[in-house]
Amino acid sequence: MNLVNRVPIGQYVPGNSVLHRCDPRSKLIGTCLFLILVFLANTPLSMIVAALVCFVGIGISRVPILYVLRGLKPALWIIVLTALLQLFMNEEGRLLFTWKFLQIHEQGVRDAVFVSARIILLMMTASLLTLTTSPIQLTDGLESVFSPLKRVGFPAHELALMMSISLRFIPTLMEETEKIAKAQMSRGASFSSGSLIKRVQSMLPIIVPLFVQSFRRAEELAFAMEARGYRGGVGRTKYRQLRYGVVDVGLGVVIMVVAVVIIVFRT
Amino acid sequence: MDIRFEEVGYTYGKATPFEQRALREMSLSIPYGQYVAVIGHTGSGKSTLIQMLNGLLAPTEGTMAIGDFILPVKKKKGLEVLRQKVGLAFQYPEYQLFEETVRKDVAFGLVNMGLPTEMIAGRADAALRLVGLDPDKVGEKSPFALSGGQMRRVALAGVLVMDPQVLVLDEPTAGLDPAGHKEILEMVARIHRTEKRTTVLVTHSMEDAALYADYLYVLNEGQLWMEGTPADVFCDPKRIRAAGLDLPDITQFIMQFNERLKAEPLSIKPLPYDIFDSEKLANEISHRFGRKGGVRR
Amino acid sequence: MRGKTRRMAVLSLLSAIGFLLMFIEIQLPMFPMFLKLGISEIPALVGATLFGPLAGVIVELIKNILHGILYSQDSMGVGELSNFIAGSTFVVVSVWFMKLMRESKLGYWVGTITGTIVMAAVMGIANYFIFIPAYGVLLNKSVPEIVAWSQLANSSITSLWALILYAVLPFNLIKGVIEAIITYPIYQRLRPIIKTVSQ
Amino acid sequence: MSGSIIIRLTDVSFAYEGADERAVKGVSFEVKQGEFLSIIGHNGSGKSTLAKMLNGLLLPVEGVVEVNGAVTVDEERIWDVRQTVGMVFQNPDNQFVAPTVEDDIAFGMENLGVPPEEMEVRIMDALEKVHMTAYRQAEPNRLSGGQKQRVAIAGILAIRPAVLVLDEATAMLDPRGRREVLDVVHRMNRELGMTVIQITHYLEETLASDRIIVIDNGSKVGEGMPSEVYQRVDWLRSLGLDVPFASGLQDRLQKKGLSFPGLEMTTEGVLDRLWTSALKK
Ligand SMILES: Nc1ncnc2c1ncn2[C@@H]1O[C@H](COP(=O)(O)OP(=O)(O)OP(=O)(O)O)[C@@H](O)[C@H]1O
Ligand SMILES: Nc1ncnc2c1ncn2[C@@H]1O[C@H](COP(=O)(O)OP(=O)(O)OP(=O)(O)O)[C@@H](O)[C@H]1O
Ligand SMILES: [Mg+2]
Ligand SMILES: [Mg+2]
Repeated sequence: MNLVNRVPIGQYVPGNSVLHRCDPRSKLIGTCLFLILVFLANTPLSMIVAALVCFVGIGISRVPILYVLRGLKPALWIIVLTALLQLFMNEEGRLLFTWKFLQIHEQGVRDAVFVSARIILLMMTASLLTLTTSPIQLTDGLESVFSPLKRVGFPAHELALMMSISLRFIPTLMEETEKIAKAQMSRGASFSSGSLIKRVQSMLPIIVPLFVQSFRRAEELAFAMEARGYRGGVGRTKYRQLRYGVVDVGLGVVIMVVAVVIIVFRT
Repeated sequence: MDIRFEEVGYTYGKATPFEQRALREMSLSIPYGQYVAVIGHTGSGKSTLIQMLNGLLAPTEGTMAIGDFILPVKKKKGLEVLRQKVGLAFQYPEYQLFEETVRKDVAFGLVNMGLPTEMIAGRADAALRLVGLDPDKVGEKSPFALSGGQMRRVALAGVLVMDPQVLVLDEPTAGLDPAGHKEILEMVARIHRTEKRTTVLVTHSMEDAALYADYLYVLNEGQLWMEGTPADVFCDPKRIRAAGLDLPDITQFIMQFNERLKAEPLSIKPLPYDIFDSEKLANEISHRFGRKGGVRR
Repeated sequence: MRGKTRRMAVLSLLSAIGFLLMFIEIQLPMFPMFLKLGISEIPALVGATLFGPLAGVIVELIKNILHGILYSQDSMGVGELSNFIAGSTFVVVSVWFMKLMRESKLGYWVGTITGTIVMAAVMGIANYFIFIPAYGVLLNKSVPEIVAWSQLANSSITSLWALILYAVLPFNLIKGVIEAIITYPIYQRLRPIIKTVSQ
Repeated sequence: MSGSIIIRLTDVSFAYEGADERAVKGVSFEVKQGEFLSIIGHNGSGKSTLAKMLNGLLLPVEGVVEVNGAVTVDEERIWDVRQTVGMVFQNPDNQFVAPTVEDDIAFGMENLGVPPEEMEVRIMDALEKVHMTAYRQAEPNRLSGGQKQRVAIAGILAIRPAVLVLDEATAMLDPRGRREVLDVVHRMNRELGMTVIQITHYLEETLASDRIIVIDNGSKVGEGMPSEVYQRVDWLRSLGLDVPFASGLQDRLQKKGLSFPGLEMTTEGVLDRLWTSALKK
């Protein structure tokens, strides 16, 4: 047991809000549709509608807004870069500001604001999905969404099971990595000096045992699975049943309304 | 290389929501050359404690001294030297083997020390012999081609090769059969005797702790709960049990023996509590019950 | 049957390793921020070596879906999608050549270099048809407008293909080659171990 | 029902691919319904290989393994065999398939096609039996080793097998975890009449079994009740094994000339003997 283990991976915040209780399939599909709509929204009005829906979503999810904002951090630079590009590269509209060769035009400001808002909105929506849906639910949802493709030979069950196994072993492997690293450090290994090649080579004492151990684990895991009667997806039932409920209908209606607004007001 | 802890504490994930205090207010001192055992239930802080011994973890409270090294340190520089002097073998050390040959793996620590190549080979072979392996037979094999018990030995050789002044072992016999178990512990005891180093053994086996160590540290919920010679520690069954531990079989036997003696007196002396070796115990008993010594009513 | 469960278990664990390795990517100084170098292709390479090219694709797929599921807002799937396309192409082509050349050292280099070239080409196509147009929609700009912007940075960029030729291709080529180099020692070391697993 | 033979091995051998020597050589024995059987042997003696043949995870290269009348090589019946013989392995981490306790317990039932409503009931039932009800939603990395092993046992109980095989299921646990697991297993054996086959290096754990089988280098070299097997102290030591404390002490006392007819398995028994002999004088 160690620290990495105690810090949950991913962003899921357990809860019991309406959004938490939504079927993962409708959340997956809903989020995708919503993202496409935000892409298509190109008037301020439709953007405001979309933003409103998103913020209401965050509100009823009861997820602390801080968590949502924190999710924006990794992409901050992309937002800034894009905004700057829009700001300085646009030469339409009134000239607002000049300094040396830099010029800011009215349309540039408008575009910068609009595009930044769009990116932020996209990210928040995507965040909201993972904040309110546990990875297991998402895997189940994905399996279910893609299971019609089983008929054409797409291994939806196998992929979902493998994803869930991977997910389950990530903390275990993190813990193991830390253990191996400590053991090698006890033998005088150091991991952070020299050129790129040197640095990668210094990771050998960790990576090789990690792979060796993983092969062992896989071997034992396969035995354990078959000992419990695993024989592929045929004839298998599922413990976690996905069921659409009233909430999902509500979600569908909301998305539909947003779609109508955005498409009608699209220029 | 005396070891001294003064009010040492360790908290994982300090200042995060996942804060976990694993050790608290621990003061102890291990004189050079002693064989000590650290016992305690799961999560009592044993692994945390031994990781501090070679600077893998720095105390978050208090200070500790290992020879001339004072921890926590400002710079990380001296830590490599400390790690050479304090050899640490984790649980299942064979899981860290990675080199192409046994020799190379054993020599890993020496290579990291920057020793000249000529010296390295000789010392690696010596370490292999020390753990009872024949370097000519296994030296050029892949470590992954060995049996579990041999891998364990190779991994231990990889720690011993640095010639540490303090040897720390976290459950070195986990998963071994009775013979392998005994061989490893006898080997450690032999190395302790001949090389005159400090040995720290972490174990869940009360029998091993009592049999091999001069001095015991009992941890409970991150605190130093008891310390003393095996006889001192194990003559207080209540306190030991309160720490979630039990007495060695042999001590339990002696206690029952002496209780029986009280209930159904025979004209013999009670058994002393400082016996942890079955052979010795058998001697004591046969003295009392044998034909010559004989029991008189 | 036994083989199939084992294969699934091995690929699951390889995907988990791949996922973890995605977090130790190295940012090259002086390069644009999205040129990150890593060794997260190794598990897929190992998987493909063990069970064939499709296995490599599966490892790439799972690793990226997991990343998408756990950290969806990082790039809203765009990063994962491009990592998946690039990684799979690289792994499939590399391993195909390695197998062809009987896993010799030369085979590794021929494989990974060809893999890099094919990967760069595929990424060029993907950028032409997917990523750059999508970026345009995101920015509310048409593709010619993006090309015009890029022209300011480099005057020879006069069309979308030129943009890809001057920006996307070199980018992926450098990334692929450097990754092939840093992956080499690790992959070589794992090879004998892979042999014992494949028995 | 109790007493009928549930597993029968006849001259069973196994060789791993590419290995020079057979890992299991001509082993025969029978297991009765409701029996508690222990298997001991040195590292690499072939215990795990043998165990994996009991439910057809490995198929013998020679000889026959019969479970409830079905031979394990019969592909038609292999799933019946696996449902009859449940198995818990050594490393608690490597048999935890799903991301939470309840999903993991459900895994075996999903494979058997148990309807979801029924699973619900069986999960609660199994969790109760192993005293883990409070951990239903827990993730494996928040459990101790002993708890993980109890979840593994619950996952087996949920598929309602007749036989439970434990391959060093306590090897990686601390004394407390070991006791937790053993308590559960013994209770299953006593109260549900479940047949238990246990492999272990902790000889004290075998004292309460009905029978012990000793394996050396792939062959069965001994068999009997604990009191019979642990009499042969020197022989066991020569096999890389040992004897539990009480037996070892009696052996030493005997060698020092104290007469000890028969063998006592507990310290109380030893004391009784000592006192009787003293009082007789
Ligand atoms: N990396 C870590 N992050 C957070 N908490 C930790 C970490 N490592 C250990 N702990 C906690 O610190 C306490 C002491 O753990 P430690 O590993 O030292 O116990 P231990 O006595 O070695 O147990 P075991 O007998 O199981 O090996 C435990 O409560 C444990 O959960
Ligand atoms: N997958 C394998 N491939 C080849 N040989 C193997 C394999 N697994 C085990 N063996 C060999 O078969 C023999 C018996 O191994 P097995 O694991 O059954 O022993 P064991 O009695 O369970 O040992 P332990 O007490 O260490 O668990 C050993 O010599 C071992 O090296
Ligand atoms: Mg520990
Ligand atoms: Mg075994």
